[in-house]
Amino acid sequence: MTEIKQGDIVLQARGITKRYPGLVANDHIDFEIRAGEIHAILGENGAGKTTLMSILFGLTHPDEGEIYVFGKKVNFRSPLDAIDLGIGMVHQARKLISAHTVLENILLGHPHAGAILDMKKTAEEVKQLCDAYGYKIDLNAKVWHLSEGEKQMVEILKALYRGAKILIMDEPTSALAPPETEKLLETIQLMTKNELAIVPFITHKLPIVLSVSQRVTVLRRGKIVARLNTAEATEQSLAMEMIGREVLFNLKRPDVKIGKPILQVENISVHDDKDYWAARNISFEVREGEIFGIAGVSGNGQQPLAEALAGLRKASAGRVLFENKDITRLSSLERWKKGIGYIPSEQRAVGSIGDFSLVENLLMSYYYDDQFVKWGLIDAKKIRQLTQELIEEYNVATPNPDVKARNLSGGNLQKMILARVFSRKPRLIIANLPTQGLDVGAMEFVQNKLLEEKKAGAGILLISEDLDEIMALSDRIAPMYEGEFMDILPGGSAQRETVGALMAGHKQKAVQA
Amino acid sequence: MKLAGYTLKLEKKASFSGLEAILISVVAIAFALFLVGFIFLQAGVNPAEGYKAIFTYAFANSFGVPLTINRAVFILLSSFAFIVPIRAGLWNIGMAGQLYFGALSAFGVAYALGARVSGAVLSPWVVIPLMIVGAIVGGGLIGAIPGVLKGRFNTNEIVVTMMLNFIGYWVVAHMIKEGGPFMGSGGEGEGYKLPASIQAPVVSGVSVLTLAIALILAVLLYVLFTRTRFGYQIRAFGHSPAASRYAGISPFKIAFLTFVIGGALAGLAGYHYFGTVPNLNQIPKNYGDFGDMAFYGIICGLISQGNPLAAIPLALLFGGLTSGGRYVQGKLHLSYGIDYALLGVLMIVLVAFQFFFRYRFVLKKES
Amino acid sequence: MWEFWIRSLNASTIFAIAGLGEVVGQRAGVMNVGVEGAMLFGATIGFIVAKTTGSYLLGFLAGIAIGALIGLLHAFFTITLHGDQVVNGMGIWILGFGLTTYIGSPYAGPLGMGRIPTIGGLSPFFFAALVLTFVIWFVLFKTHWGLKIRSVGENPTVAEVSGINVVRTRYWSVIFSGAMMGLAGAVYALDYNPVWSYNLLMGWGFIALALVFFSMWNPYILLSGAVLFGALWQVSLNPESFLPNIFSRYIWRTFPFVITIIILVIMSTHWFSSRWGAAKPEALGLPYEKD
Amino acid sequence: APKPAATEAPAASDAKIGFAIEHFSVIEGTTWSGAQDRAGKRLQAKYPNVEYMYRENVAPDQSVPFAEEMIADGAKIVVGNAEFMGMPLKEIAAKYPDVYFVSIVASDLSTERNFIRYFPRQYQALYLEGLVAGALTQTGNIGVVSAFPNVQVLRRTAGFVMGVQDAAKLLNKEINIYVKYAGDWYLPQEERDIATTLVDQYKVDVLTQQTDSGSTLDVATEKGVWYIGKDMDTVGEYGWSNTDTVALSFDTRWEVGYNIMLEQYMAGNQNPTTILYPGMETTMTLADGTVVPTVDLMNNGKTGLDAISPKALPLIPQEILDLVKQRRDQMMNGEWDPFTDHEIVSNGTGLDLEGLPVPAAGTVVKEAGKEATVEFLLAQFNFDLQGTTILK
Ligand SMILES: Nc1ncnc2c1ncn2[C@@H]1O[C@H](COP(=O)(O)OP(=O)(O)OP(=O)(O)O)[C@@H](O)[C@H]1O
Ligand SMILES: Nc1ncnc2c1ncn2[C@@H]1O[C@H](COP(=O)(O)OP(=O)(O)OP(=O)(O)O)[C@@H](O)[C@H]1O
Ligand SMILES: [Mg+2]
Ligand SMILES: [Mg+2]
Repeated sequence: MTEIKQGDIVLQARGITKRYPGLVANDHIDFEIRAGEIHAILGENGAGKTTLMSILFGLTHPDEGEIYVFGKKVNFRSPLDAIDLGIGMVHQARKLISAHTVLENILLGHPHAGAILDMKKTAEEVKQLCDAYGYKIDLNAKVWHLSEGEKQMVEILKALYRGAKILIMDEPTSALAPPETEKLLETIQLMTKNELAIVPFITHKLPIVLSVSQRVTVLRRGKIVARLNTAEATEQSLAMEMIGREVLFNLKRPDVKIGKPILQVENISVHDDKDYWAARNISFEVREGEIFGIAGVSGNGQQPLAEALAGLRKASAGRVLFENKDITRLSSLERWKKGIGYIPSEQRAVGSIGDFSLVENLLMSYYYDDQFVKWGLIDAKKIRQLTQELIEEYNVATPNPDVKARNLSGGNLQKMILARVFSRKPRLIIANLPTQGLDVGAMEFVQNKLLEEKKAGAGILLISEDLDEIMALSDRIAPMYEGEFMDILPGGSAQRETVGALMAGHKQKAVQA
Repeated sequence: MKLAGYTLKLEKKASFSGLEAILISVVAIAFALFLVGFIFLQAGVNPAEGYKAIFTYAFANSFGVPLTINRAVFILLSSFAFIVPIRAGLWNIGMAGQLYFGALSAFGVAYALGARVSGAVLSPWVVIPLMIVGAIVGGGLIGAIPGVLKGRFNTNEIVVTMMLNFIGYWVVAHMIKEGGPFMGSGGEGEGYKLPASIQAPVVSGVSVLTLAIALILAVLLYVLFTRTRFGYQIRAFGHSPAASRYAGISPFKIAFLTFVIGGALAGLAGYHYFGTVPNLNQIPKNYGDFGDMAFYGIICGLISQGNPLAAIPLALLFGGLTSGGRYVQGKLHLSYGIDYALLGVLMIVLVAFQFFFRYRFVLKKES
Repeated sequence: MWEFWIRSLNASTIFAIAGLGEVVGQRAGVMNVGVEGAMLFGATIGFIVAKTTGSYLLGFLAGIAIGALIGLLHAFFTITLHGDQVVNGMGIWILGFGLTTYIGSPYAGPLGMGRIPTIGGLSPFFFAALVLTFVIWFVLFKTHWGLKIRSVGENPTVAEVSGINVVRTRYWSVIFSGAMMGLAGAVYALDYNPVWSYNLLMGWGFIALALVFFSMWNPYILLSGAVLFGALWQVSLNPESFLPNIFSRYIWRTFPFVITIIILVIMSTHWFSSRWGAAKPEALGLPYEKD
Repeated sequence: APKPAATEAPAASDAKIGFAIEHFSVIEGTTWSGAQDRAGKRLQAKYPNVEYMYRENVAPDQSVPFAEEMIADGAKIVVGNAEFMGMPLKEIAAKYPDVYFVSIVASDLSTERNFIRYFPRQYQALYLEGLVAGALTQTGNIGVVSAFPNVQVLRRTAGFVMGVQDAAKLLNKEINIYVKYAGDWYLPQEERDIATTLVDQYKVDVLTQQTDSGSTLDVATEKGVWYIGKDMDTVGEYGWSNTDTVALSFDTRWEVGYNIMLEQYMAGNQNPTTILYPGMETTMTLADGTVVPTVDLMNNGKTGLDAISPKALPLIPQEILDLVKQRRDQMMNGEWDPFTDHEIVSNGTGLDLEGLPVPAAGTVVKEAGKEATVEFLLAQFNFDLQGTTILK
C-alpha cells in the first residue's frame, strides 16, 4: 500500500444501484471520500443513506456499480472483506451483543484475535485507545448495562481497534444527548487530524453537517441531488435540496380556551425493562384543550412514562388521575374504554399489525366496543364501512381497505393510526413521536390533526424530539432529561435555547439564559 | 444460477394463496411418500404395491376404515390442541401429556362414580357427559401450566410442554400399574375397564359421539378464528404481541386461555381414544404409543396453516397412514418400524417444504 | 453407596455427552429437540458397525459420523431452508425411532464383544465427559471460536457485521452438536448397555435435552445436572435404599422433568434476568435471514 | 403316562387353514412374541395346509380389525398373544362361530364356546431351574430382574423360589432371593441397572429375569455371575451368549397347545377345550419327528440334565442333580407337580386384586399334597412365596 496523504481519494463508488421491491433505494450513485475529510451525506428518511453505507461496508450487495478502495477495485462478499481493507462502521442501529462484555464485543471477528483470546493484552491496548480520546468505560461490563452513549463508544473503539482507516458513521448522534453529541464531534475531528481516520458522517441534522463536515452530498429518493463544499452551504439551501421544496410550516394554531384538568400525574416513577429507573417522581397535569409537550432526546424516559400513562407498564410509585378518578391500577384496555388514546412511536411494530388488513387494524380499537361486536361476534360489515369512511376522511392512499398494513407507506400508515385513535373521540391523547420518520407533507397533516383535536377539547400529551415541533404546538413544555422534568415552561414565551439546554440537562445554563 | 441467458433467483414471498398452500402440501406429501418408496424397494417390495396396500386398507377396507376414522378423530383433536395456541404464536407440543391427564381425569370421574369396583352405578347419560367434562378439565388444567408460566414469566412453552409430556407419562404409569388406583382387574399394567353400560355409543366400529364432537369443534373453531372477538384477539397476538398489547389485549389472558383450550382439546382426545374406541375403554398398556401419535396433530396443524377445517382431510390422511402403515408392515412382513420411518420422513420433508411458503424461485431474463 | 454413585455417574456420562453437544448447538442459536433421534442413530449405527467389524474404534467413529450427518441434515433444513427448528427436531426424533428400529432389528441382541475396561467401575467415557466439559467450556468462553459461536446465537446480525460468517459458524456448531449426540448414543450402545433392542434409549435423549435448559447453557452446570439426573435415575430404580415408600418408582421418574421446569421458571423471572441477564441465547430458535 | 400325541388323520379336507397370531410386541430378539412366532412357523412346517399369518406390535384397538381382516384372508384360529389385546377377540367370537379365538391368560379366565384361554405351566421348568440356581449360589444370594407384580409373574417366580428353597433345604444353605421390579416387560436400561444393582449391592451371584430384554444376560456376562434363562434357549436359538454364563434355561413350546387347538379344529370340533393349561406331560411331534413337551429345560440345544452348562455341572452336588432328574421325569409323566406337592405360604407381599387382597404373611394358602386348582394358579396367585425379598 502506498503512503496516503491528506486529500487523496481513499474510497470511491461508481454507479451504485440497489433496487428493492417497489423502489430504487440507490440510483446510480457516484461517491468518493478523501483522506482526512469528513464527508456528510444528507437526506430525509428513506432517502437511501443507510443502503449506500451498507453497500460500502459489504453488508449489502449492489445490483450495479463498482467500488474502489485505495484505488483498487473491490468486490465485497461480506463485511469481513471491507474490514480487512480498513473500513469500519458505526451503525445507525446499535450493533453490539448485549449479553457479552465490552471486550468480547470489541474482539468479535477481529482478524488478529488469535484462536485463544488474550483478554489482558486486548484490555491494555483498548485502554490506550480510550485514553487517546478521553473515553472512560469499564471494559468488562456487560453491554446491556451501558448507556446509549457508552455503547456508541464501544462501537467506535471496536472499529478503531480493528485499525479502521475509513470510519463510516450512520446517524451517530440520533440517540445521543447534546453533551454526548459534542463529545462525539470533538472525537471525530481529532481522528481526522491525528489518525488519518476518514469519516463520512451521515445525518439529517443540518446544524451538525454545517459545523463538522468539509463536503456534503445530498440524497433524495435514492438519487444524488447535490454535492457541495460545506462552506458554500446554508441551512436553508441544504433543506431545500433535501426535500425538494420549500419548508412551509402552515399550522393553523387555534385559539382554544384551556379547561379543567383531564390528566393529573402525581409523583409517578417508572422502571424500564431492565429494572433501572426510567422516570422519577414526575408530576404534571394536562387540561382540556391543552397540548402539553414533553421535549427530550430519545432514551431519557419518555417512552416508559408514556407507556405507564397508557397502562402498558406498571408505575413503581405515584398516582395517575383521569377526569378526577384514580386510574393508576387500570389496564390499558380499561383506559382505552375511558377515553385515553395512545399513539405509539413505533408504527410498524406496535401501532399496527402488518399482516392484518386495514379493516382488521381498525378493529384494534373497536374489538372491545359492543356496537361492533355482539355476543362475541364481530359485525364485519359495520367495521368495514367505518374503515372506508376513515380512509376517505384522512386521505389514506390505498386502493381498498383490504390492503395489508405492511404495504402502506410510513405516512399513510401513520394517518391510518391517527384515524383509528381519533375516531374513538378520546378525551386524552398521548402522542409519542407522532411525526417521526414522516416527510414534510405528512408531518404537517399529523400536526394539523392534533390541533383539530385540541380545538375539539381533548387534552394532548405530545412527546417529541423535534424542538421545532414542540415549540410550534405546545401550550406548556416540559424538557425531560434522565427521567426527570427539568422544568415546566409556558409554550408561548419559552425560548428555544432555554428548552434546548434543559433537554440536555444543563439546568445552570438555562437559568442564566 | 445462470441458465441460457436466464438467472434463477430466490425471492422472498410476502404472502401466498390458499391454492398455493394446498399445492405445496400435496407435493410435499408426495415427495415424502416417494422417499419412503426406497425403503420399500430395499425391503424387496414394489412401492406401488406397498402404497396400494396401505391406502386400500386405510380407506377402502371395511375393517380398516373404522380404525382410520377413530384415529383420525384422535389426530384431529390433537391438531386442534396445537392450532389454538399456534394461532397466538404459541407452541403447544404437550398434547401427549395433556391427553394423558385428560384420560386420567375422565377415568377418575368414572372411578369416583364406582365404575371400577362394582360396575356402573349411574346411567350413561350422566357418566359419559361427566367423563367428557372431566377430560376437558384435566387436559385444561395441565394446559394451564405452560399457559400461566408463559403469561406470567414468559417461560419457554415448548420446553415446559415437552417436560409435561414425560411427567404425564409417568403419572399414568403410577396410576394404572402395580396397585395404582386405576389399575385393571388383573394388574397387568393397564387401566381398569369401563363397564359396558357406560361405554360411549359405537356405530360400525366408529366412536360416533366423539366423531360428532370433533366435527362440531372444527366448525366452532373456524368460526372462532374468523368471526369472533376472542379469535381476533388470538390472531392479533399471534401476529404481533407488542401491537396487541398496545391494543389492550392481555398477553396473560391469551397465553392462559389458548393453552387451557388447547389442553382441554387434547384431554378430549385422551377421552376419545381410551374411553370410547371399541375394545379399549381403558388406558391400555401401550398408552405411550398414542401419546406419540398425537404428534401427528402438529404436522396436521402446520400443514393446515392453523385452519381447523383444512385439518380434517389431513387428519384423515394421517389416521389412514398410521393404520395402513402398521397393516402393511404385518401383511408384507416388513421389518418393524417402517410406519414410524414414514412419519419421520414426512415430518422432515414438510419442514423442508415450509421453505416454499416463504420463498419462490423466479426466472429472470438477463438484461 | 459407592456402587450407587458408580451407576449414577455411568448414566450421567450419557446425559452429559449428549447435553454438551446440544449446548454447543444452542449456544449457536440452533435448538435440536431431536437429541433422542440423533442418539438412536449413533447407538444403532455404532452398534452395527462394531458388531460386524469387531472394532470398537470403528463403532464409535461410525456413531460420531452418523450423528454429524444428522446434525448436517438439521443444519441444512433449519439454517439454509429456514425450517422450524422444533418441528425439524421432532422429525429427526421420529425418523430416528422409525429408521433405527427398521435398520437395527436384524442385529437385535448383545454386542458379543469383550467389555470396554472400566476404571474402578467407572466407564472411561465418564472421564472423557469430564475432559469434554472442560474443553467445551474453554472453547466457548476463552477462544475466538467460542466467541463466534456464542455471538451467532445471541445476535447473528451483529455477528455478521462484525465479519463472522453466521451460516458457516452455525453449520459447524450444529454438526459438532450432532456428532456429540451420535457419540453419546454409541457410548450407550457399546459401553453402557451393549445390547441392541428397538427404541433402546427410551427417552434418555429427552433427559439430555432437559438438562440443557437446566444448565443455563453452562457446561459445568450441565455436568453437575447430569450427575444429579443420573443419581435421580438411580434413586428411581432403587427407592428401597433411600426413601422407601414415599413415592412410587414412576413418580421418581418425573423428577428430572419437574426440576427442569422449576429451573426454567426461575430463569425466566424478572428477579433472575435483572441480576444475571437472560441466560438463554437470545437468537435461540430463530432462523437467521440475511437481508 | 404322557398323553399320546394325536395320531388320527386330520380332517379330510385339504382346504387352507389360516393360523393367525396377533403379536403384542415385535418378534425380533428375545421377546415373548419371538417364541410365539417360532411356534407358528413350526406348525406351518408340520401341516402342509396350515398357513401361519401374523401381525406385529398390535395395539388393543387394532386387534379386532386385524383379526377380522385375517379371517377374511382365511384365518381359522386367531390368537391374541397377550391378554390385553386377546380379550377384545371375545367380542367377535359370536360373529364368527366357525373360527377359534384364543387369548393367552394373564389373570382373567373368561371363555366362550369358541374363545379359548391358553397358558403353559412354565413354573414346572422354573422349579427345576430353582433347584440348580440354589445349588450354584456361593454367596447365598440370587437375584430376579422382574417386570412388575401380577399373577403370571408371581406364579412363575414362586415356581423358581420353591426350587431354590428345596435346594437350600437339601444342601442346608441359607439363600436369599431378591426380586426387583423394572416396571414393565421390556425396559432395557432399567433391567440393566437393576441387574447391576443386584450384583453390586446385594452380592447376587446367580441372576435370572422375568423380563424380555437382553440386558440382564449381558450384565451376568459382564459381571461373571451365573445366568438362568427363561422361556427360550438364548444360547442355542440366538447364540447371544454361551454356557460359560448361562447355567441353564428352559424353552416354552407354544406350538404344543396350539397343536391341540389345530387338531380339534381339523376334527371339526365345534366345542374345543376352552381352558388349556398344559405342562411338561403334554407333547407334540414336530415335522422332523422330534417330540417336544410344552415346557422343558433347554440350553444350547440340549434338553434335560444335558441342558445344564458343562461348566456349571461340576459345581452342582449330585443330590441336586438326582432330584432335578427325578422331578423332571415325574412331571413328564404327569405324576408330580411342585404346587401340588408343596405347601404354599404367603410372604405378605404381592398385588392386591379386586376382592382378593394379598394373604397376610405366613398364611398357608394351600396345604401340602393338595392339588392347586387351575383357577387358583391362573387367576388368583397374587402373592410372593414366604422367604422372598421384594426390593421396592
Ligand atoms: N431490506 C429492504 N427491503 C426493502 N426495502 C428496503 C430495505 N432496506 C431499505 N429499504 C427501503 O429503501 C429505502 C432507503 O432506505 P435507507 O435505510 O437506506 O434510508 P435512509 O436514508 O438511511 O433513511 P433513515 O434516515 O430513515 O435512516 C427506504 O424506502 C426503505 O424502506
Ligand atoms: N418496513 C417496511 N416493510 C415493508 N415495506 C416497506 C417498509 N418500509 C417501506 N416499505 C415500502 O416502501 C415504500 C416506500 O415507503 P416510504 O415510507 O419511503 O414511503 P414514502 O414514499 O415516503 O411515503 P409517505 O410520504 O407516505 O411516507 C412503501 O410503499 C412501502 O410499501
Ligand atoms: Mg438510515
Ligand atoms: Mg416517507
